[in-house]
Amino acid sequence: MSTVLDLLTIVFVSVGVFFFVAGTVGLLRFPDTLTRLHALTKADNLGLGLIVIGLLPRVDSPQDALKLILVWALVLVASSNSSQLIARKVRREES
Amino acid sequence: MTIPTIFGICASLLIGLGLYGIIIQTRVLRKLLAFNLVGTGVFLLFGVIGRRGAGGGLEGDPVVFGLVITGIVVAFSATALAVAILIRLHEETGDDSLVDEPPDEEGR
Amino acid sequence: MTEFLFVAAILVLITLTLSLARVLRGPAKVDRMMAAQLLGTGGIAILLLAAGSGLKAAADVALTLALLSALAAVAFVKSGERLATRTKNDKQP
Amino acid sequence: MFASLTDSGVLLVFALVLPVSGMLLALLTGGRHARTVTLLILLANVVVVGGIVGGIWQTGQAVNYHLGGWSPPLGIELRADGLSGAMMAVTALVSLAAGLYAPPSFRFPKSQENRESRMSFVFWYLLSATVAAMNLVFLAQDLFTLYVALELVAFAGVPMVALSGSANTLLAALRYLIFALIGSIFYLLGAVLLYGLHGTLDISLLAGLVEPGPSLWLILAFMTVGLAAKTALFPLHIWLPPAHAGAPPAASALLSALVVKASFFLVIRLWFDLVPGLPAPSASQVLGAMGAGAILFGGVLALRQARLKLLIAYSTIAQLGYLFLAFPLAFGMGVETDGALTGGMFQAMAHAFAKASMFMAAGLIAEAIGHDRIADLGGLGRVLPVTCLAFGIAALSLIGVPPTGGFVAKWLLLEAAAISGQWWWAVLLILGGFLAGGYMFRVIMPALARDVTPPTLIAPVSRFREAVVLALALAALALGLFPEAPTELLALGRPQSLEILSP
Amino acid sequence: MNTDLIFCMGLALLILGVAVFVVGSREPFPAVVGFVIFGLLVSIAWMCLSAPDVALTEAAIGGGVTGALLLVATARLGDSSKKGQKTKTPMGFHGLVILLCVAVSAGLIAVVLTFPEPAPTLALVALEPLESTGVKNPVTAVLLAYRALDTLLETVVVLLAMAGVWSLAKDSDWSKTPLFGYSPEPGGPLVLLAKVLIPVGVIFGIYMVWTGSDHPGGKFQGAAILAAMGILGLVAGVTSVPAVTNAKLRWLLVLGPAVFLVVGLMGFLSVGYFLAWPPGLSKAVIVLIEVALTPSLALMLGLLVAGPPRQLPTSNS
Repeated sequence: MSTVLDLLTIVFVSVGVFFFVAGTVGLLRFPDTLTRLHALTKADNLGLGLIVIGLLPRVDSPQDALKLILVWALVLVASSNSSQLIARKVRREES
Repeated sequence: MTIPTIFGICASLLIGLGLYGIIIQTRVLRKLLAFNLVGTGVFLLFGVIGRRGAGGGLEGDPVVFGLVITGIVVAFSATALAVAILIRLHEETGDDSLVDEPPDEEGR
Repeated sequence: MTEFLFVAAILVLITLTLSLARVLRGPAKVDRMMAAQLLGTGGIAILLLAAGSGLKAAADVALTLALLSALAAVAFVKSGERLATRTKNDKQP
Repeated sequence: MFASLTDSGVLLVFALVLPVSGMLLALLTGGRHARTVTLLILLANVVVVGGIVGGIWQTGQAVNYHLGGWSPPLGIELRADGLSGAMMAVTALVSLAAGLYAPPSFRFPKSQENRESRMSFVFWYLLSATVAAMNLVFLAQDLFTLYVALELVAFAGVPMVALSGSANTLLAALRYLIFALIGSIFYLLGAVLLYGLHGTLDISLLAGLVEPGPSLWLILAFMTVGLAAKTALFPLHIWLPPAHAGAPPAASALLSALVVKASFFLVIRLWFDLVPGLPAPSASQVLGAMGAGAILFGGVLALRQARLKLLIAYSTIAQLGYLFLAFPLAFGMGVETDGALTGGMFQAMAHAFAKASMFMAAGLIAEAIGHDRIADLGGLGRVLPVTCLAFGIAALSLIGVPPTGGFVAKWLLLEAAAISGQWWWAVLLILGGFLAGGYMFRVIMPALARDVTPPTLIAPVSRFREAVVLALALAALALGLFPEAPTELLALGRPQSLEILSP
Repeated sequence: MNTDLIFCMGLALLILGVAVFVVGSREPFPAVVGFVIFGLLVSIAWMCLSAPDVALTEAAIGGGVTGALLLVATARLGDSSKKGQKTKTPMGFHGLVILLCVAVSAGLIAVVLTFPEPAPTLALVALEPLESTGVKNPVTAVLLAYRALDTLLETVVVLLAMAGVWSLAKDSDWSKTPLFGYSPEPGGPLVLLAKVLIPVGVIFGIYMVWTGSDHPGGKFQGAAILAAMGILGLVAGVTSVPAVTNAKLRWLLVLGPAVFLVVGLMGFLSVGYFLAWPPGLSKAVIVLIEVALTPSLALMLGLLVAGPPRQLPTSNS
């Protein structure tokens, strides 16, 4: 049982880390601001989410699990909102 | 090499670097940033001392950690006060360096 | 297993170093801010990995960062900065 | 285990609790009440400090108190020896004088009943804060608590500098704040390293643990330089003149008389209590050289000022220089001479009274004739006799003319120079006296002149405020007329090593 | 070499790299962004040093609240300085400064490497009476029992700094309210964000205070989070601050320190010492002080950031 869960952790965390790498590469390589913004939101939302899922089997109380999910939810809300704010403002300034 | 040593060296370098920034930078905001680097360096150094003092089942010296928390709050208050003065000064003179204004001619 | 989580943390740390390059290079303010946001999420990820390896309090720190990184971004947007402006030193390389 | 409420150690607690509650009450009540509350608190503080000094005097020993019953190294100890007692007494009197002098400068808006104005609220609030901070500096025995105390002193002093809100004062306040912050963070760095070496922050415990060596010299250098920057010791003095000259007179008096003494007092604690006699004599010579630079530089610049308040501010730099002569005179030749410390403390006290009197007198002059240009003060003695008398007495003390407190201070320092055979400091002391005479007589001689038309008064001068100013000047005089009691007080409760050497 | 050691080394290097950038960057804005990142990395470093209480404080205050403060400050100060940049430091002076700073760092490293072994510590001394204080988090015991005076004075420091910020108002603005940043545009994603984040933040801040007596956390961390939520509300336009002359505001500010003082004075009656807690009731007293201090501290920290009271700007920026 524990080996299965460990394997789950390894797979999800690895893929999560991969998304972080991809997001960073996007941030570095993409040509303009709005595409970079796109890369960024993908990376942190997906990467962090996968890491959270990967870590869930390892927590020892439901409260701790709830906390992990809450962190993810907060990052999701905050980053999507602030990305939207940034994108709006950049568009308005560029036009 | 141990973890306290790594961060001890890191803190020492931060203090030197921050001191350089405080002296060299002409704009006050940059001086404040540099001051905060020195402050963080001092607190980290204290933390290293606290970590080295682990014992009795504690992972560090709680006295040190308590004092560092106090220090961080005090350093923040100082930064906020300085920023407030700086912004007010900027409103008055349009400048944000410590270069002298022409002195008051009239004595009050 | 703890070893694996540490390795993952090191990898995230490396991506943080790379995205730091975007903070350094800009060119626009918004690029720097976005890179900072990615760094924030990366830091949260590292703390969660630490929480997964048994350091329970790290989850609280991550939660604090998640709450406050939003504040920094909002303060930035609302502070009246012209986001798309490039900072001065980038115009004259 | 049970300390009764009549124990004089309890008074140490009240020396902190009173001014802090003064701050809270001023914030709560605001407006006119802030003034009433603060003045009552200042009066009560005089009584409490009197009780503490009485306690030290009667027992002949330091008074101490363990907060919460926790003893060091885990807890914090408050301790008042003779030095603390004397400085707290000076603080209590000067702050009360400032409080009595200030009200006409900080009027309330006439239209509304108890609505407060910015300047009045801030001044009264900061006055209580200054007293709380100074008392803490004199009482705390823990290096970290002292760090908090230093920050309190700075946060009370900086807004005082910027009270008028003009661009110049804002700049001066900002510069002062930055020096103060750097100073205290380097002081803290030293304290942190001491904890790393010895595992405690209590001064008396540390005194038994420190060992001479490169680590200790580095720590001492950090702490001393940090504190010197806050004391405006040459060459870290540039922030002081605009800051002290730009504040309202009552605030200038507090800044020059008290606030800069806080960090000086900690240097004394460091060199005389924490590492008595440990550093090489050459280290104390360096401190003395900086003091010498201050005396000469401050004196020469004071000679060249066109405005009275700036002249007084530059004179502060010079007078602070004397304080640091205590170090080479005490430790310079490898023998500890007790008179040097007493001389330094006398200088601190006499300067506090004289300088407070002088800044307030300058404030009265500026209010009465509308300016403070030194060139146009001719004949002032005839229109403002009491103010000019006070100014004159204070000036004599700063110059070091007998029988003033300033004279006793300089005499004790000269004596220490003679005993330890350091003639070069004696020469400097005399030279500094001539410089002070020069810049003070630039003001006094024209003011006494009979053949010029005196400036016209544009506003009447309050007799009561003149009396306050005169009382401060007389206090500086009294220190010189009755030097025995303060000398004895200063020696009480001191560490053993110094008591043995006293005659 | 262990992975945790490698991680710490990488983190230390990254911290130093960001610090070099903060000092060296030519423009203020990138330097401030660098500083926000610096705060984040340092709070991870505190976890490496096994100091979760400090990590929480650094995350809340060092990274978040200071970051917001400085970002808004750079925006208001603009990019260029009129006089600052013209003055060039002479080469000789520059060299001396570098020499000085290198000497400081080298001296410190030398002291760090020769720290005594075993390290002197108060950990054991602090642990012994921990039971009598009733709390399980030794850092809380330090802050509210052994060294309660420091904590009391620290709130006074914050209160004093806050009044210092207020004192910078123009005379005519004294009865106005502190404004942070610029007047917000109503509606939009920001209000939504504020409405989602603020309740979560408030609950988390309260949880932080509540858990602090036994686990990492406490009033400073909780108050900083609450203050941050207040600032967020201010920026989004969903909360507002009363005028600084408002009586209720003054009461709320004084409440925490006053309760601390009064309870401290009651120590005279119950145990015979100022700031001593009656045995058996220790934990209750500590919790009472923390609960009373939290709203006051949160308000003070928030007002420190919000700046002096000001007239609303009439023209839109």
